[in-house]
Amino acid sequence: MNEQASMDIYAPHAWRHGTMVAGVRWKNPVGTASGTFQLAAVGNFYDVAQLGAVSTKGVSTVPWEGNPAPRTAESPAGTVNAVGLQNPGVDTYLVDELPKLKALGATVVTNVAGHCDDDYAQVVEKLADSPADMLEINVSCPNVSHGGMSVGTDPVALSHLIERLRKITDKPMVVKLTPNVTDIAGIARAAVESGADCLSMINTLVGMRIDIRTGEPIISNVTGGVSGPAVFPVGLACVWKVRQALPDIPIIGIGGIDSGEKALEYLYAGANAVEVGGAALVEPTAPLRVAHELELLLDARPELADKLAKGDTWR
Amino acid sequence: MNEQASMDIYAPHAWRHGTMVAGVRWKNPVGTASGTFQLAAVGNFYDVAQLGAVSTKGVSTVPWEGNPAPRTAESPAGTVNAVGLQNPGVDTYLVDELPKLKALGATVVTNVAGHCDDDYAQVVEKLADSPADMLEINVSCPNVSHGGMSVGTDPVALSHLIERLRKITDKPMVVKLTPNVTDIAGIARAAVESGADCLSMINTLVGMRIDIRTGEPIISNVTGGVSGPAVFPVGLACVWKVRQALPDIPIIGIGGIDSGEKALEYLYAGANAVEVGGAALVEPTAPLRVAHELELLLDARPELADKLAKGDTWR
Amino acid sequence: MTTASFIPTTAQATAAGYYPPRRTVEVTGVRQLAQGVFRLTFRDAFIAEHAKPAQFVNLYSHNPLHMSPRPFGVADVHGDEVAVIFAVVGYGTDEFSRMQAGDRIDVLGPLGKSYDVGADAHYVLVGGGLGIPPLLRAAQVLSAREDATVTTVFGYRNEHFADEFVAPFADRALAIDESEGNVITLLERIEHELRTGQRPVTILSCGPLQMLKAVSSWAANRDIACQFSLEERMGCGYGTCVVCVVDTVDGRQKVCVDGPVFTPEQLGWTE
Amino acid sequence: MTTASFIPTTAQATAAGYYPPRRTVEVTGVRQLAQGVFRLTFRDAFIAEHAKPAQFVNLYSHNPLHMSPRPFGVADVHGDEVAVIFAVVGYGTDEFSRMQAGDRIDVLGPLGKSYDVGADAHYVLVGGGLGIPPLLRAAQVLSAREDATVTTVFGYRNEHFADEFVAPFADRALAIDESEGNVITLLERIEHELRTGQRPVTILSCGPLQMLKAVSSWAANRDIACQFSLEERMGCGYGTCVVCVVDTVDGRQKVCVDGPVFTPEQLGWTE
Ligand SMILES: Cc1cc2nc3c(=O)[nH]c(=O)nc-3n(C[C@H](O)[C@H](O)[C@H](O)COP(=O)(O)OP(=O)(O)OC[C@H]3O[C@@H](n4cnc5c(N)ncnc54)[C@H](O)[C@@H]3O)c2cc1C
Ligand SMILES: Cc1cc2nc3c(=O)[nH]c(=O)nc-3n(C[C@H](O)[C@H](O)[C@H](O)COP(=O)(O)OP(=O)(O)OC[C@H]3O[C@@H](n4cnc5c(N)ncnc54)[C@H](O)[C@@H]3O)c2cc1C
Ligand SMILES: Cc1cc2nc3c(=O)[nH]c(=O)nc-3n(C[C@H](O)[C@H](O)[C@H](O)COP(=O)(O)O)c2cc1C
Ligand SMILES: Cc1cc2nc3c(=O)[nH]c(=O)nc-3n(C[C@H](O)[C@H](O)[C@H](O)COP(=O)(O)O)c2cc1C
Ligand code: FES
Ligand code: FES
Repeated sequence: MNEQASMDIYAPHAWRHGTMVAGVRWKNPVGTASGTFQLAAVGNFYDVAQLGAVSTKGVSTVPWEGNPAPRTAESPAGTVNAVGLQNPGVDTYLVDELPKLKALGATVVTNVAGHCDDDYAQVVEKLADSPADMLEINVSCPNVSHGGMSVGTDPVALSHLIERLRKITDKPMVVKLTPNVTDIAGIARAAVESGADCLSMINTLVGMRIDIRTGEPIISNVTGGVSGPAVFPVGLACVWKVRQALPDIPIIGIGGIDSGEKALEYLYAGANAVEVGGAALVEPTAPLRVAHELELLLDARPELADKLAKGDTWR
Repeated sequence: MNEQASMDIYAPHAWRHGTMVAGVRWKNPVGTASGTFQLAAVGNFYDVAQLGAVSTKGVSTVPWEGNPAPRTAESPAGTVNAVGLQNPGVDTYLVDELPKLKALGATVVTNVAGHCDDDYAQVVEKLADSPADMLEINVSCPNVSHGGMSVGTDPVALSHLIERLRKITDKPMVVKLTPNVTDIAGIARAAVESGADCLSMINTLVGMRIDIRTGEPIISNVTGGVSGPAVFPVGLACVWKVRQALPDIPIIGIGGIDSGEKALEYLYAGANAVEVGGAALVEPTAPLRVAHELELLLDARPELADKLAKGDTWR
Repeated sequence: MTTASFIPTTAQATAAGYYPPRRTVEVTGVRQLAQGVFRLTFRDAFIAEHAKPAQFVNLYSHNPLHMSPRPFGVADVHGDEVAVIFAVVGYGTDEFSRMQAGDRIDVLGPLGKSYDVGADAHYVLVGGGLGIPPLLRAAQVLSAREDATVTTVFGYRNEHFADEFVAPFADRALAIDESEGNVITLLERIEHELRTGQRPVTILSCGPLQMLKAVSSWAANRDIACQFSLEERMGCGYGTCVVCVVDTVDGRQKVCVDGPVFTPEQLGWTE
Repeated sequence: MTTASFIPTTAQATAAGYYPPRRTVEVTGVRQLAQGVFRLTFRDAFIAEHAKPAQFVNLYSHNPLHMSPRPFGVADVHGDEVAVIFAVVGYGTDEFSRMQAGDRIDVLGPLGKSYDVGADAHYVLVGGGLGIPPLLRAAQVLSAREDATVTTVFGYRNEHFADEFVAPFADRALAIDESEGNVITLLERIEHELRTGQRPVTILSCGPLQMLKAVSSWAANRDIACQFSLEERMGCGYGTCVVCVVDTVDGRQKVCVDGPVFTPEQLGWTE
């Protein structure tokens, strides 16, 4: 077989199928997933403004140093990571990453991390007047106000947090859900009823690896988050279940997406848009490739493309 | 590279490293996972009594017809299945599968399914005097006594069920945990405190696939259970967490095992034994291969092998 | 790392009285028969010797992301070479279509129950599209028999990809494509001969469900016995996972070991 | 199925002013150098032209179960061929060791920061085990310079797998194995010359952490400048995932883009 003609992803491109996500127009339905995108790194590989949106690394009130190394282990068709949300803090973000991204013309989803409710509130306050297009609240961080469990596992704690954040900002607020819960639809409902404009899912699954040469866990934090193709069917089921429970809430589908076909499955499950995470770690241009592949698939599905452009979803 | 010498797995074999699981001696630490083993099928491929144990397909009070086809979809490094626990019922099992397995010399873990607490109780009653070596209570079935959710997701409902079953039988009772919960250690504790002798984990993760040609779910039940290498790091983390919370309870590790190395990771995480599921669907002799591979790895780890033989665990 | 291989061989298995395991065999050729339709041959003496009509083999992708079995009816056998004929519909069939002689492929089988061809009869082999391959094997097996007459009735979408293979084995080979009609069109044409022939008629059929049902009802109205080979998504292909079910009058049965051959009576297709 | 490929080429990327993407290149040879140690060469003009000492490349397994990058220091460059030298320690290195000329492999790079070799100096390249390969590239680059003297100080466990490669590039090449001592043994032997030489001495080092710390303390006591190339498990290798951190006096930094080269001052290794 001959190799296929390689299309030029660097050429200026007029995207044919945009999507509306909680009132924000994305050029196309493909963004990057938080924690797998930093402009200083990805910007070397392609024009990041070509993406539907970029979700940036979780920012906290002050710089966080995260977990000690090693932070990563390979797992079948995926990886287990425990970065511990290392980031330079929201103040640096506001003068560095965010203005640069906006100057390039990117649609920016700013991911917010916190170890207690006050943390989240302080970060959101600082972001309220920023040029960020959307805020994405990562409620999977271990939370001290909540006994070390993440707020994203408890509908009551989550409502409390989201209500508080809702009062601080009018920006479209995405709540990013963890799949490590008994009833994701119940958590989703709590988020929406307390003011979320949009939901994104899934964050990583809890997992680990052991080095059989030593008998000890590979990553310093022992457990970490599983991402990559392995989690794809789990993310898809989460989106499906939440879409069934909440027909109207905008949803960003995440988890294991590495092709236009997989992105399309999320759209058919009821997502308005998707984000590519782990795939970009091993193939820097993966998100842009996925966006182009999806565009061809949407060309052949005008009904779906129309719905997305209007802010509607397949289900 | 030359192919490696193929050892004869059919030759009579004196296993060098047995394990004790809740007082029951397994010839080696490798069993089959429930739902992936039926004697009438697997018995054609090798002597099933060579395994540490066989966990048979979940049996219910009366025959269950399960879900309509299609019941399976492929997912990255795994599959999504929704059999719906089709089985011929416990009465047939007691005169067919079980006596045949015992006649062959197999150690049998009888997996029990139920749609309400009474179901479980009736099956366990019928099995109480049977030659089954262990009973494995699959608490992941959708349960009508519990509003359609499985009992395995609610510590209170679970305690109630296990206490009731404990009164019916003195057989070693394994409770098989689902990973689709917020706090598996809490569920584990509830099972142990209400009388479980042993825990097995994990059952499948909830997942799905969509056919992009139709936009519709591939399997009739929409969602199903993900198994295979993809779930390996998740199962391992569950065993680790439960072992940390409950240092003394015997644990059977399950999920994504397709090699001696992966089995060994579960033993290092604190399992007493393991079961091989999905791998056997695509390679009928996989469980026996894994048992042999693990034996060589244990030869090189006498300390671990000793602990297992005594009913202790690495952690 | 493990230093010994515990993946058994067919020779070891059969010597010990067991069924051959999943094994890696040599692809001896891949040929395109029509747009998107390929014939792949591989060398496996056990399958070649034992494959009965409607029995199938599992082929497996080399890509471990795509673990599930891909079942294909055995289409024909020459010496120790086995042929399957398939349409490219997804990942696995695309991969197989790109293979070349000398490549390796993993197989399991032969699997499933055969058509019952024990009787002295006029066998009418009614196949549609990619349901045709198992009927080729049926024709091949029956052609060796004195007591059987074979008529083949094949319906294609367009290209007649299998006619060349059945020609040597059929007493009479009919084929049609969508531009002209379907297998029922052909059955109508030979109805008179079927009624008046000396041997009792048995239809062996395989193809899309809609076609099978049409054949079933056509045959029922004429009191002709039928056997249908079905398809269903499979988890194992050898009877252990209960994933591949079809609804029968005796409840949900496994296509892989209770079938793939079922009678209209079993399926409750009798009107 | 998608009908066009959106995997870009190096030519497209560089024409547009971007860094080359992950790409598939040709393996030109694999040679065993010692028990468990291999040298693999591949053809990639971009890396060949741009790889500076201590920069590394990500290689990727063909097996999609093993997705993570495998980083290796560029060992040397000839024309458009790039060599890496590695020990077989796990899945990926085992796979790479079995490759042959003509096979394809996926690469990304060159990645990371280089040793600073801007100064007119006597460079002492101190390498241990599989820390030696990046120093080969350093010797190769420095050998082209008039203003640099190169002494190599290599410590092996047993077989001297890299001596043949460094010979053409070093003014003086010393090597030792565990039966005789370690790199400190060699440094002690040449200490006098280092002190009395005309050019200022800079140590470039790479190897096991324990060795680096020993070299650091040896050099600190003698006021010799050092640069260390570190290793850490990587998620991306190009700075986007913050997985590959090392503790520095300025906090946790990324080995892949802030390093792999760090000074003892940065690492707080100054006593
Ligand atoms: C008993 C039996 C005999 C068959 N004989 C033939 C034959 O001779 N020639 C032929 O072209 N096809 C045959 N099929 C159908 C063939 O198995 C599928 O077309 C093939 O598995 C598709 O694989 P894929 O990887 O290309 O598709 P993918 O969509 O990538 O496959 C994903 C999974 O779904 C399964 N799957 C997808 N479509 C089907 C289907 N229609 N039936 C069953 N499983 C499916 C695959 O086996 C695989 O497990 C037969 C099926 C059965 C059950
Ligand atoms: C900047 C840099 C340069 C390197 N240069 C060389 C070199 O020139 N020669 C050489 O032999 N080795 C080098 N290494 C180490 C080399 O990357 C690992 O030995 C290799 O990745 C192991 O891969 P594997 O698939 O065989 O092991 P596996 O255990 O199967 O790998 C699983 C995962 O863990 C990672 N991993 C395992 N061990 C290491 C390790 N020691 N360091 C980093 N990641 C690891 C792998 O990259 C992979 O992502 C370098 C490492 C770094 C960070
Ligand atoms: C290295 C790494 C870091 C991550 N950091 C964050 C983060 O800061 N905030 C967040 O909400 N999600 C974070 N995630 C989760 C991803 O955004 C995404 O939800 C998850 O990886 C599943 O998608 P994938 O399978 O495409 O990777 C991180 C994931 C990875 C792999
Ligand atoms: C087809 C299929 C059927 C299953 N049926 C049962 C069952 O009846 N009872 C049960 O407890 N677990 C059942 N399981 C779950 C497995 O026993 C096992 O817990 C799970 O598949 C994870 O292991 P694996 O990754 O090795 O497959 C089933 C799994 C599969 C794939
Ligand atoms: S496919 Fe497993 S029982 Fe039929
Ligand atoms: S490996 Fe990803 S930032 Fe270094």
